[in-house]
Amino acid sequence: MKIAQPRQVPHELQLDLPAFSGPIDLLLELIRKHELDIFDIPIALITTEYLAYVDAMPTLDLQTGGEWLEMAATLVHIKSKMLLPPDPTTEEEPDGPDPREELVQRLIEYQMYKLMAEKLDDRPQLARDVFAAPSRAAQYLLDVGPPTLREATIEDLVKALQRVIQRHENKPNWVYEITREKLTLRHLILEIAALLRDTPRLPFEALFENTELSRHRVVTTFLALLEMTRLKMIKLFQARLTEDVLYIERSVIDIVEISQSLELQ
Amino acid sequence: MNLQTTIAAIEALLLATDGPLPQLRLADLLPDATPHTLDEALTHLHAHYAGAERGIHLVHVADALQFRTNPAFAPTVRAMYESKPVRLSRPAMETLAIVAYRQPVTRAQIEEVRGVDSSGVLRTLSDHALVEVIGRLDDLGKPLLYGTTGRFLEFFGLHGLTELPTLDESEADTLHQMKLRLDAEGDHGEE
Amino acid sequence: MNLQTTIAAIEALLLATDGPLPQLRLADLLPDATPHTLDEALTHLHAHYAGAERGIHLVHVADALQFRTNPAFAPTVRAMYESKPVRLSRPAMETLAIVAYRQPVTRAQIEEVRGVDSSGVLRTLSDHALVEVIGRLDDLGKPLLYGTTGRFLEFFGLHGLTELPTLDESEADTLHQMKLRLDAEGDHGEE
Repeated sequence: MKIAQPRQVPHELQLDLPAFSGPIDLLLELIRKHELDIFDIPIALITTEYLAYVDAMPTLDLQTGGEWLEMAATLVHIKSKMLLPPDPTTEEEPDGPDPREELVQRLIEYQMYKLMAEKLDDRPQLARDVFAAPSRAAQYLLDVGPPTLREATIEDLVKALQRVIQRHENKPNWVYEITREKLTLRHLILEIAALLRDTPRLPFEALFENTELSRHRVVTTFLALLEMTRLKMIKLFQARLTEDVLYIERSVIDIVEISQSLELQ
Repeated sequence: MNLQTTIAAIEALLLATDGPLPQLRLADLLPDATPHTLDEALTHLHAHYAGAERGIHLVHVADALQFRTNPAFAPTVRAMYESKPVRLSRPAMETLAIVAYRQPVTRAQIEEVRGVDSSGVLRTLSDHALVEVIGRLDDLGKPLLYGTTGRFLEFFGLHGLTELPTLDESEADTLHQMKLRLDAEGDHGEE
Repeated sequence: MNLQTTIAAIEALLLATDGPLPQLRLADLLPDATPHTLDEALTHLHAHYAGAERGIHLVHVADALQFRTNPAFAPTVRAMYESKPVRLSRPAMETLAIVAYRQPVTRAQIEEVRGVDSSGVLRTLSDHALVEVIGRLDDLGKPLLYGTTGRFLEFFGLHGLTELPTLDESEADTLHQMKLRLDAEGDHGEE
């Protein structure tokens, strides 16, 4: 099983930056290390050290380390502003706003939440420090049946699926090893098998209820039915009274299991 | 480890255990307690968690120990289970969605999609009779295949699985690709 | 229902419950106990399941009650589960703190404080049901607003958001001074 890496710090950087959760965190640490006054940060020193640190990162590109570079740019910008003599052509007063001010504000605010986070982390946490009795539901279910569920709609289910899908859309490393056509056939056989698991006999139309009807789907469904008939997994027949209804009947017990183990060439 | 601490430690273990806790395991988990202290602690606990005036009883199941509710309160406990509507958690809902749209599906396949261990949620879902084991995959280790139940249909007011809402094109496409990938892995064995 | 029986019944319910048991449910489930008896029973249980010499503690989380193991025995219980402690990563913890103390808060606001993209951590936190979308800001692009969940309270054993840890006096004082100074400098510039 794969555990997702926290995404905000790119994987490559994380190896080398275990201690810092971001550029602001690194700056705070540099300030602490040199016992600097946060209101009078020697910007040249900090910038040099920060850049050295960023430079030492094994792989840094704009994609993975954007924030680190952005902070570097900010520092360099502040440094250049402080080196420049006040521009006489502007209205700006000679003792205008300190270019470091915004940075200081961010550092202070971040520092505050960092402290809060530490305090929160000190509390006993469920499943880390304290444990509750595991669900004993199974013991009682025998007596009373499954617990009542609070109402959930089918939309909730779809939303849940959409969440999963959205997460997957960003996942780059998908492998396609098998042709689409072959899988579609297999997939449809499994779908039909799943339907037949609950209801041993289905009208043909049931296979298309609430699905997008496409030529490809219809054709593949027919192929699937033929394949399943050939393998004696299902029987096709028509009702005697209403002759226009085609029925599909399951002719094996473990239809899902059998379908799953199909080798389609 | 003194008697009082040993008693407390055993209490904690018995609360948190997932099933009857074998006495031998207890000794393993409390290496600092002497066999004598362990015996004394257990005697104390047996006397303490017993009788009509206690809601929790310490019972012996074969060579293992377990806290159980005092049978006298069974009706009250049953009432709690009967009436309390449980809300499915987000992870449970997501897992259920994967099972519904992708059945039959193995736990490994679910975990591949969700990226996290899903044994707990799957247990919850089968406790709620929303999913069940519907077979075994004919693959290495013969992993269990999960599918949805009749209660699932009932719960969501569906007449059949074909009534599951369809997704819009791009979603369906992503799902399809997920399936391709899972199927490909199913065919070639999972790591 | 007398006091002793009420105490025992609550014990049984708390052992069998599938999560924190809301106090209101307790009254429903024990209709024969007067409110006074219930109160007395709970006071007794709170005193009884507490302290270093007990392995089981009764805790109050978000208006509900739950038996939990005494934190002192965490290593022993973990050994039983053969599991490593589940730890929220530092970025997750920071993000969670920002959401908890500033809610409702948008992702952009969180990122402004943290200085890094926080979509991944936010997703992790909502996967763990610790934060959730609680609305949309009436602003350009209608960004989502995040807040903490009931599970968050449960996870940290908090009775309510008002119980969130606060900075101690010297910390708060230092930060306050820093802010004052910053404001002063912002107003008058530096010499």
